[in-house]
Amino acid sequence: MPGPGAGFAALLRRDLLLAWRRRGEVANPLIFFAMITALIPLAVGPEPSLLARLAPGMVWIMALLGTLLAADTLFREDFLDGALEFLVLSPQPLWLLVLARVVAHWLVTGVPITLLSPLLAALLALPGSGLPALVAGLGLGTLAFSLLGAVGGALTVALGGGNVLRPLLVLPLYVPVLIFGTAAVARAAAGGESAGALALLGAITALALLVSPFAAAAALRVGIDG
Amino acid sequence: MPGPGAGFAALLRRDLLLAWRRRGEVANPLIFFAMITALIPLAVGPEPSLLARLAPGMVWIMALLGTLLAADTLFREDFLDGALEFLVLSPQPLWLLVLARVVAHWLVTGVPITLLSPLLAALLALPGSGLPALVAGLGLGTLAFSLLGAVGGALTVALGGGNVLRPLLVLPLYVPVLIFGTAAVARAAAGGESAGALALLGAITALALLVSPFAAAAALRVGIDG
Amino acid sequence: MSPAAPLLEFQNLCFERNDLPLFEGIAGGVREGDILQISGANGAGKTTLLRVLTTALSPAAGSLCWRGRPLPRARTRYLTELAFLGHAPGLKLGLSPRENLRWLGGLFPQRHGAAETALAVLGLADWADAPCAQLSAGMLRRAALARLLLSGAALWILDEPLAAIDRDGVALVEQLFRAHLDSGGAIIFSSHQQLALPGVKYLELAA
Amino acid sequence: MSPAAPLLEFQNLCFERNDLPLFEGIAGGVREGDILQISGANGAGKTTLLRVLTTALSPAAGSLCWRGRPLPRARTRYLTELAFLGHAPGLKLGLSPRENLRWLGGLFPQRHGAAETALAVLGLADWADAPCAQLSAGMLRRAALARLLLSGAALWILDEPLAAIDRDGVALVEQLFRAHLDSGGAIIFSSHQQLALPGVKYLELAA
Amino acid sequence: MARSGAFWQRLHRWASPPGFYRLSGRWVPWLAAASLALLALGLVWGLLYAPPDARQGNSYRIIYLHVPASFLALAGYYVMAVAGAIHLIWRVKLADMLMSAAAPLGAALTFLALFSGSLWGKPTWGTYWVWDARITSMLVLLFLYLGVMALRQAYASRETAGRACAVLALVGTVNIPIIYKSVDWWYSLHQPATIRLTAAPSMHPDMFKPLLVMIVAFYLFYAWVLILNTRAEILSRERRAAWVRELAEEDVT
Ligand code: HEM
Ligand SMILES: Nc1ncnc2c1ncn2[C@@H]1O[C@H](COP(=O)(O)OP(=O)(O)OP(=O)(O)O)[C@@H](O)[C@H]1O
Ligand SMILES: Nc1ncnc2c1ncn2[C@@H]1O[C@H](COP(=O)(O)OP(=O)(O)OP(=O)(O)O)[C@@H](O)[C@H]1O
Ligand SMILES: [Mg+2]
Ligand SMILES: [Mg+2]
Repeated sequence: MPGPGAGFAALLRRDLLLAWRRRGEVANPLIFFAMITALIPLAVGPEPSLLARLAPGMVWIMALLGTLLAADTLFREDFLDGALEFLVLSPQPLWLLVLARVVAHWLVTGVPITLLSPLLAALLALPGSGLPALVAGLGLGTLAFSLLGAVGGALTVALGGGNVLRPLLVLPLYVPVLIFGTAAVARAAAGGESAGALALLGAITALALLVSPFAAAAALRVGIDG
Repeated sequence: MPGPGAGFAALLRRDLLLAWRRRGEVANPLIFFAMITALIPLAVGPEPSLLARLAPGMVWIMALLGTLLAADTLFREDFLDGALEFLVLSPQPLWLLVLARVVAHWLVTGVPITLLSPLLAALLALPGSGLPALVAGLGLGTLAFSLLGAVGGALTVALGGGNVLRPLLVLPLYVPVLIFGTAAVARAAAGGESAGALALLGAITALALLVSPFAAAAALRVGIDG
Repeated sequence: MSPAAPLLEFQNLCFERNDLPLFEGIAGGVREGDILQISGANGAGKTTLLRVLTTALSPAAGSLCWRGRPLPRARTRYLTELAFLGHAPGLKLGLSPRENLRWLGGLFPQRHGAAETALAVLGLADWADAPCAQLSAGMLRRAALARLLLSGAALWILDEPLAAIDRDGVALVEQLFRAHLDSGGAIIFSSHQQLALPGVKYLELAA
Repeated sequence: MSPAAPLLEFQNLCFERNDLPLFEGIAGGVREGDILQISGANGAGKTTLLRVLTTALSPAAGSLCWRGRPLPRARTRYLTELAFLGHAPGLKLGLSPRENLRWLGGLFPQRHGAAETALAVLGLADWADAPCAQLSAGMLRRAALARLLLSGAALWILDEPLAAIDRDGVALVEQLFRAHLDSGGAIIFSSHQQLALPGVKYLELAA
Repeated sequence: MARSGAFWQRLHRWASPPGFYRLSGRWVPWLAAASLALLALGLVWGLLYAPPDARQGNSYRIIYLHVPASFLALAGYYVMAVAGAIHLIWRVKLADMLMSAAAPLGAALTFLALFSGSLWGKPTWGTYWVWDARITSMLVLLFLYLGVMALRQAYASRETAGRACAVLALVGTVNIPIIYKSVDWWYSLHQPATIRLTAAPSMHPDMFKPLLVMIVAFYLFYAWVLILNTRAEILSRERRAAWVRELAEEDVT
């Protein structure tokens, strides 16, 4: 029987392949973020000094929205086409399979925006000194977003959408990520020290990594009953 | 046979009922919208004068992102469960049915965002004189977003995911709405005259109302084949 | 609209995928009281042909006539007299069967106030107000079939109407078919099963 | 693991929805070479029972044993020897049949390198690399069945394996079943059709 | 009546892929020669003989690429959209082939305009990028092109892809003038202190004449490459048709 690594690898491969098929080009997500960035000056005006102050927050918010709303459907499709049943009935540990889904999701949404963020920040006139903190923070933060989003997605599959309180359970977890993430960039851009904020961000991500796969797996076992 | 009004009403009713059953998912973007706006001062600093300058643009960008990402499901679900085939094969004019879907989408996403916007703008220290222009502009603008989003949704309905392709098709079309919308608020907040910008915004929305249902209907007839 | 003209008539139909014909030269038709079964192996093109007949897909060549009038022009008239049921039932899972029949009633001509009886005939009386997500596969299919009873359509085009239906259900469907044919309707359907109905004509698609 | 113990044995199974029992006191089992058909009307609970047997759902009462060991504990062992196929085929429509078999092979024990032959046996040799979205309903079902050939599972649990399958396909499935039973496997399945196989046992669920 | 019948017949033959392929085969050498000659003339004239600019020195010479590319980027979109409309309404396959050939070409020209412009920006503005009205609207145009290309690529069936792209291109056409107008309006509203694109006063004739030559050369070049692209598209789509096989055999022997 295949080892647990095999299940993880197979699922990761599958999701990346699907993402590749669907987007046609890997370039599409990049164009998407570039385009939204281009809309920001149209909305707030083209002055570089103003854009620079806004840049960290905007890039972070875009990253958050991009990951979050995609995460709502993280398990929905697998549920509808029956593939979720295979995940739950696999002899492999379910949390590991959930982790594979999350990592794939992060590679497809979080990583491209992290890699692209220096360019976007430059278009928004963010001072160069803020870039390392932006990239490091987004790398960690988008992973945390994907992990937390998986819990939300699993709950959606499980409990249906009728409960308005449910998003309120998951959303507050995003807030600390956003706060520390933007704080790190803003400080670094102002020439200050960002290591503290990044360390806290890392701690949150580590915690999410520990808790989310198990929480999501438990929700999924409940959820396949519909 | 039921008149065209009957088809419009039946579809609108159906979508509102479905949204009500899933109110948790519908509320999700809205709660987000509010939470993120509350976080903006954290990201850019609490100076009221700066916030007031950013407020119109920020609220508009949030509204844009909220509607855009929700538009993903505009025709997708109907496609997967076979209901889209019923719409296309109805003797009722397809553009009218498309319009019903769009209006339902707007009532569920655009209208709540519009109603919530004064609160958010107040949080961002927007002068009270800008509020009427903000509400009026968002009301018109989110309708235009939904209309244009429908064209993108119809073109990508059979393509699976479509998460990234659709915004690419639609965002360029959003540009004029964004420009006139933010301009109206910025002028009104500065004590100026916003009627001109709002009139242009209204004209664009009217044009979208004229063109989009037909374009989306044509796209659906094409797109239903995959 | 001569009374002698068949309801639906199609000639020389050809459908292409990526410039390769899936089927060619298909001809046939139904008159009032006629029932036509499309048969063929998996992947032969039954679903595709039925969708061409409903006008959801356009053929690469060939012609369709409804009551003697060529189809792209008589389309609205045709659609008011057509009831179609595809592989996917087209019901919203978040709504109950009754609610689903209601919104479909806004889109298609439907007799009034009969939803109750239609659902009861199909054995769903107790489930009329449960969300469709809670129905079993066969019950969902039955709910989709209930629409046929409500519609006054002259022509039914059905893609595998018997899928997931139990044995009593098959007998019930046969009875519904017979009633529809007796009242002057016509049926075109695809199925891998044989119906116990007299006078079924066949159109065999080669794979 | 006594050699005499049946593969799967279940006793006194009861499943409740909203505190109302859907079925009660269900008992049965399969030994090597056994085939058990669950029958019953639409909504009788066949799908639910099969999902209880796979451990996807937990029964309100009753016990399950795999090779003589009680099930919640022997679950991992059981799942490595089980191949399940539900109403929905569980294949990703964006991937080809071959790619689908590949990712499933990472999750379940699978014989190596046989994907090619398995797809060919089910008549999908030409479609091994086309996206599943382009397959017809029956071809998709056949692709899902191909997984059974690849798995070395002792027990197959199948929910309506014949849905959408054409007549040649039914004969093919019967042949596959026979080969599996002959090699010491067991099968539990639900269907509204009758299989031409000797020694099928029945478990009838009352509606 | 008879004459117009003959006209339609001719048009029909013309608009059929093999007809167009044969006919355009005769134009290609002429177009190639004319556009290459004019390009060479304009470049040598503009880069070597035109006088340097009083304020910008030699850096202004990038205008000889930048301005023609900008012109054709916009014109190219309309070529694409009109082809799309013809395909959608009359179902002329050739129009779809033309459309799918026009999209990457237009996107490339738009990119060239953006790229040359931002290269020019460095010596004149001191930065590669500012949020200027014209630049922004050019960027939006690039996104419109990329959208059409991505949509075509996303569909498995060519037939469907062609009609979907035509719908998108047409919606884009309605929007382009609005986008341009609104972006101009946005720019005049915010009035930032950056340099205006049109700051250069009317040009000296010695600078202007080579520019005119370059513009004409770019139009010819565009037509040439568009026809080449279309011919390649025709061959790839009709590769199974008898006339293409005959053509291939002729080539082999
Ligand atoms: C990325 C940057 C740039 C873009 C996207 C861009 C775009 C354009 C476009 C679209 C046109 C054609 C205008 C029309 O058809 O009316 C144009 C013309 C022109 N551009 Fe640029 N441009 C850029 C940078 C620059 C720079 C840095 C300069 C020099 C300071 C410049 C100078 C000109 C001039 C002189 C013309 C022709 C004059 C006219 O017709 O108005 N451009 N540009
Ligand atoms: N969207 C599509 N793109 C490309 N090919 C398709 C598409 N849909 C169907 N096909 C192909 O067209 C052929 C006919 O499919 P169709 O669904 O009409 O078959 P069918 O006779 O209904 O089969 P079944 O009995 O399995 O339902 C198949 O070979 C299938 O692979
Ligand atoms: N998620 C659910 N929530 C509530 N009730 C459900 C749910 N799923 C199924 N049921 C109910 O349980 C009963 C049994 O359903 P099940 O799907 O097991 O039937 P089945 O025997 O497989 O029927 P079919 O022959 O139609 O496939 C049905 O009455 C159905 O309405
Ligand atoms: Mg079929
Ligand atoms: Mg069932």
